[in-house]
Amino acid sequence: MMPDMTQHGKAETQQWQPVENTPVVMFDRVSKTYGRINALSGVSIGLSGGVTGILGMNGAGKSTFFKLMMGKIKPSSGAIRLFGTDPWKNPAPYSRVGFVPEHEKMYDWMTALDFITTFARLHGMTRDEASIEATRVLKFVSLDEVMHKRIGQFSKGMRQRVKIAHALVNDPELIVLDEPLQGCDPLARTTIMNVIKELGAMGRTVLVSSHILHEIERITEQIVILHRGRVLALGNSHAIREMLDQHPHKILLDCNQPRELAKAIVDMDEVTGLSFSNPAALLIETRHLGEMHKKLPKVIVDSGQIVTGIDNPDDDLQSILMYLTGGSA
Amino acid sequence: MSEIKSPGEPFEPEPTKNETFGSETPVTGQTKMQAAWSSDVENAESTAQVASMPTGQIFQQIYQPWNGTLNPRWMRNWAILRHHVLGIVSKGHRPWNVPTKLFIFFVVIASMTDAAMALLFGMIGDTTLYDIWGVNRDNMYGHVMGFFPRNILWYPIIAALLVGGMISEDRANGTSAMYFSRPINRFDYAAMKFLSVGLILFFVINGTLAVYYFVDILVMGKGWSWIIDTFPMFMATFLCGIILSFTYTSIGLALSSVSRGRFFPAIGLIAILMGTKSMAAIIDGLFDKSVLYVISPYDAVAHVCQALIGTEMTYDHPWVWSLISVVVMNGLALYLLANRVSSLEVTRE
Amino acid sequence: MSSRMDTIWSKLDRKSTAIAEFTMRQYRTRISTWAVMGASVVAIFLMLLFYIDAMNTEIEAKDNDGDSFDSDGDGYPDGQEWLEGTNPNSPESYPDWVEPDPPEKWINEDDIDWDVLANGENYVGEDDDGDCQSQDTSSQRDGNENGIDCDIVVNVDTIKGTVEIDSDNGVDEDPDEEKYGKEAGHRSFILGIGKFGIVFLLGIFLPLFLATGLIREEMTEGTIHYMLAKPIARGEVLLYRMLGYLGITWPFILGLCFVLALITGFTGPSDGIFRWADLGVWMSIAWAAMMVSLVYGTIFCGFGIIWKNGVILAILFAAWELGMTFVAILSGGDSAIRYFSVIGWGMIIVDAGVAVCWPDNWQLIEIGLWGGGHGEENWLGQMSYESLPGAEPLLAFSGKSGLGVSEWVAFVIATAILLFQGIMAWFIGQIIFKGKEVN
Amino acid sequence: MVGDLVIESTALTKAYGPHVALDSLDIEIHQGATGLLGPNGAGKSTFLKTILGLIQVTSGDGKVLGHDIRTQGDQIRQKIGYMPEYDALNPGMDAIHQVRYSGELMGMNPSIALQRAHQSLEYVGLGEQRYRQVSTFSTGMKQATKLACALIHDPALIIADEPSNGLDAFTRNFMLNTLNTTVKNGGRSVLMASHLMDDVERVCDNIVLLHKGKLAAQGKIEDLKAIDREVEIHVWGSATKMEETLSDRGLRVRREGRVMRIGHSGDETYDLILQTAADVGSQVRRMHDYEASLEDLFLVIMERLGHDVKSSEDLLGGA
Repeated sequence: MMPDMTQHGKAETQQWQPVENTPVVMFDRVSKTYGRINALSGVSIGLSGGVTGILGMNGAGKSTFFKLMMGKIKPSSGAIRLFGTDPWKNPAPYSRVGFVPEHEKMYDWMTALDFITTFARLHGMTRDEASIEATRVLKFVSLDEVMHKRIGQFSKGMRQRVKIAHALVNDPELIVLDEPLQGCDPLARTTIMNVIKELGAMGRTVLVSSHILHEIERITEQIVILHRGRVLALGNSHAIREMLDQHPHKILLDCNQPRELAKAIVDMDEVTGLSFSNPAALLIETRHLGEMHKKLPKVIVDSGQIVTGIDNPDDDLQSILMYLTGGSA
Repeated sequence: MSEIKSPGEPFEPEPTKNETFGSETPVTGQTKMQAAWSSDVENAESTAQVASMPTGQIFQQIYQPWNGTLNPRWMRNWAILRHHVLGIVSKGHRPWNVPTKLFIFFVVIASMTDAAMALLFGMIGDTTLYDIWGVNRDNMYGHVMGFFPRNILWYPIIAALLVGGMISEDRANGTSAMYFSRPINRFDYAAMKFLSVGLILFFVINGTLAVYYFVDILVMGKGWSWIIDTFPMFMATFLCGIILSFTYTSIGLALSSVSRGRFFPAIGLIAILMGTKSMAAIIDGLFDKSVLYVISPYDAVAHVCQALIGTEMTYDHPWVWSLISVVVMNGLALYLLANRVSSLEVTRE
Repeated sequence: MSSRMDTIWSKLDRKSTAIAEFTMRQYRTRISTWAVMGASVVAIFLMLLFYIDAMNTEIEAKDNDGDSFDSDGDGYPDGQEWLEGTNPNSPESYPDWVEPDPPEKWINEDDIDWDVLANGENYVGEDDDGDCQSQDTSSQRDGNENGIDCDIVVNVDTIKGTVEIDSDNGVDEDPDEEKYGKEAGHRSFILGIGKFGIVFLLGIFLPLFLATGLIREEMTEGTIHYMLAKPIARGEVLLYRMLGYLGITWPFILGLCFVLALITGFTGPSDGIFRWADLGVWMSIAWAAMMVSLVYGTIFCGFGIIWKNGVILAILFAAWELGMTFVAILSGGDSAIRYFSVIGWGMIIVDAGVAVCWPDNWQLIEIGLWGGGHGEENWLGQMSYESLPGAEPLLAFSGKSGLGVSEWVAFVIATAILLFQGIMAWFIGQIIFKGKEVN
Repeated sequence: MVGDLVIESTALTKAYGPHVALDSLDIEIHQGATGLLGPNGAGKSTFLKTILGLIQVTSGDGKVLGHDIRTQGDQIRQKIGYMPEYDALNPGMDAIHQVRYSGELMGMNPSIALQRAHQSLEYVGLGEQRYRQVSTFSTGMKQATKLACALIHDPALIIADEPSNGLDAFTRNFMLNTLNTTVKNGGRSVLMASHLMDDVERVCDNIVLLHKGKLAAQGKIEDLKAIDREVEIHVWGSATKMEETLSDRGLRVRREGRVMRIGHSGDETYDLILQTAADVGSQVRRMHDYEASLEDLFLVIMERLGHDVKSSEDLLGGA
């Protein structure tokens, strides 16, 4: 199902010109305190293009980050720019933004079409334009067949998709999704993840937050990790892992005779340590994961051992988060 | 094997780590207790405890069974009643908000002005003033049913504050699930909520009435003949207090059961009590007809009480109409309450 | 029309109508809206039943001057004997040249002459039963000493709204209670239900239930995020939400007043089939209720924005307004403190409307209180008259537009001040809303 | 083993007017941990309410812990600990009193309830925080408090509705471990409704899958999983070339981004893959036998029932 994100039926006033070289979202040393509590401290981020996952534990500052970005709350210090404009007390940049709030509550009494049409009109569209646009976005999230049903009758997954559709109605440059997968069953989850991926593929800037790390892994590799109000890391998740050099990378090989295999591997320059975690596995520690992986297949094949599994036990988001936050799960 | 570790610092590998790899789990069991339950509130200065355990478990969790017997139904109901009523005076039970507690305290004190005045003038020996404030038929009636300020500013507002969140808060917080997923049926739930509100109102209205009456007996040294004379009157007034608390409670709880918020029931109760009263007053003033007072809960109860206590009737229509009206109003309210409570959800959908 | 105008209009049309329409639909889906409106309709129609009943019940005629009584028992009522010149207290003295009248003929026989009343100023009453003219001396016939026999001097000050009655003895001394009571009852019902029922109770309870949560409920439920993430200023959101609120309440108030006007207009006492003059009063009541509900709505909505328990502020405010309502109604419009309230200005609108549509209202009240001039002198030497039925309620619910200006000017000033209050409330509300951190 | 059954139902049906919420369910849930799965609106909530004895069934029979759900709702609820999906705590109360009250509502004496409340809060990992108001709690602490409320009277069966909903990685882990301990160490049964298949897999041995009020599948997770063996590899660099080469060498390859699944044909498959990687110059970051996860199982079963990812009318069908 290909998206139809053409400008068909758009209000003329809604045309936007992309500003060159300005990040879509820019946080410059932004802090937010509630009383004694630092919700966000000194966050500096510039984001544009592609899907970015915002990760962090409960209370890490993800919601505060989004609220600041959407002008819901005022930063205690620092500057926020959305398309180069300050969003606090200024709704102008929102004509280029689509926001999917975390809250479960929706207007249950409206039909999906009505809901999106009404809120499309707040973008300055006329009634007719709005309903054309609403139909288009509902089609994009595959809800066009049920758009005349009341939202109250929808399942959670469908409600999330209505929320996403409503955020897409103005053909936004930036799409912000706060916990879009929460409470959805796997079917709806997969569908929504596909929608998000498609949006990213279309060149929009998409920000997604989630608690569930492997879901983010399935959508994107570009992540921002927030912890206790600070940005811990930003960029490609694998690259981030590579940069964490103080932790030796681990490669786990499953084989019948690990000691035999170890003899072949121990000669490689990159290996910093070998251990036998169980009788049928060999754990390699290295500080140069890429190099190691490049050479490894050949070494294994040459050694004549049968390796039935290769794993990097600490090269996933969970480990990154664990290492960065100093916690463990 | 544990140490204190500041959470902001980057993770440092423990020297003991390689040992832990000797066991069957590939991933280390570095654990953090505080981090698991760190709340959104206190973050800055909190420290984390790091414990290292080979199995990867957070800490030794041991399930502790309990082999007691559970008490029967009436004990469960008693728990609900205690929860609500004791919440007014002590912590650890239903958290009534501070304005409500303060207001109840204020009304209890203010309601005893008549007792205090009677005491004062009785002690001084000023018989004229004592006759104004002392126990008699009209003063008894006035203690329970007096309109200003008791039944415009005090009792209805206590009722409104009490019923405000009584059922609607269970709806909003989802705590109704806590009741109905336990062996408590809806009848018991509604009945205990009703009793709780009714009991607090009863303590305020009839408690102060009793103080008023018995202070007079004890301090003024009234004889048995006086007591025998006035006791039926006191009992009639006491009954009136019960009817009044019952009526306010049933209307208020019915409103509380239909809404989600705390404020609709409170405003609704005040609007019903004051709105019907002022409507009837307009009609009485314009056309000299008192019959519309039967729709005003306060006036209907007041009329019945005038008949019961035997004070002068201030309404023209027969008091039986008011009695019927009281019965009908309470019936309707209780029906609504029962109906709505039976539709409370266990899972919030 | 320039294209600039075009864009402003079309922008307004898109955003404002979208939110206003949305708000109205939201109200329509809530049971509480219908419950509040239904309850007000039921309450008002219940009162209407009493009104209709009163209009269809005959008021017992009273013989104010006591001349239907046959004191001497000669078969002739005192009035007839008085007129014919015989001694009503002597059984021997009776007018045998005429047939004795039935006593009913001497009840309500000297009525107040209505049409002249409408003209205001000095009114010369007519001695319908001739008991004034039949008095012997000129000083007896001209008690008020204005040189005219058997008349009544009525001094009317339309701006101050004062009426003074100085009557000769025996003129208009036995008015028709039925006629007066119906008229006064009708008017006081309209004023009572209009001022207290519609302008105050409806005007404050509709906003209390409907407007307090207008923004606050969205904030607590989190649905406000949909609206605030759009390119629209928060002040505009507030304004258009208010428009939606007015779109529900104003038609309701107008409809209710229209139906009431129709029913009372046909039921009330009148020479024709419909009381056209009342329409103006109903219009001013509806207008006052609309303005008042606008101001209260904006204020309560603002309270809801300021604090999550804004209803408490709203109730405190409502208590103040309740007090001001009593002051404004019961003082008859003499107190200045009512200018520091919303309802006081609403009452001025109604009173100005009454002064325009029923210019004879104060004369009617005074005449009713005077009631034919019978009564006792109290220890201060002032007369306390027995008033006619309906006069006192009418007095209680009537007021003066005050301000020391004519009624039209008062109407305009009151409307302008209410509008100003509403705009200020919106202005402050939107400043607070703008600076509000929405979590 | 009949004595082993915690919940059993035969032809259990519940209809709301024309809408059939539960359609003749024959369910057997054994001692231990069981996952209750199903798309949104499949009838899970109705099923939970039915086994709590809170709603009258239209027809059919059911027994929970040996008690009839039609008549013995009170006895059932005394033996069950229910942890609701949404917030079910009074925000103004301290956790300890909240839990004690929930015990009192079960019929425990206040003093015993307080003692047990301390025990169960300790068990769910709330240390000193138990004296704090619930309103200051994070989602994880609230969930833990709810679990403590459910555990206070040591129920034979714990019903947890979405216990890990809204939790982050750490707290989720703890919650799942706690549930696990309750089953393994405490010997209690857990019935857990969840959308997160990983969580179900970690705690439960058995699942019951509902769909549109009908029983779609039930049994041991192991038995239900597909046996189609594949090797999954994560490839960095030259993925396209790798894919082509592998296909050329006669292997079945499915690819999604840098993840490839290769049909398993004996141990030489691994060798062949590594050989290919060495030839092409790709890095094999990960390689392991691919087991269908519960999520795949879910999707497969749904697909068999005629549901496709992204097909909207089917999603509505459940609502």
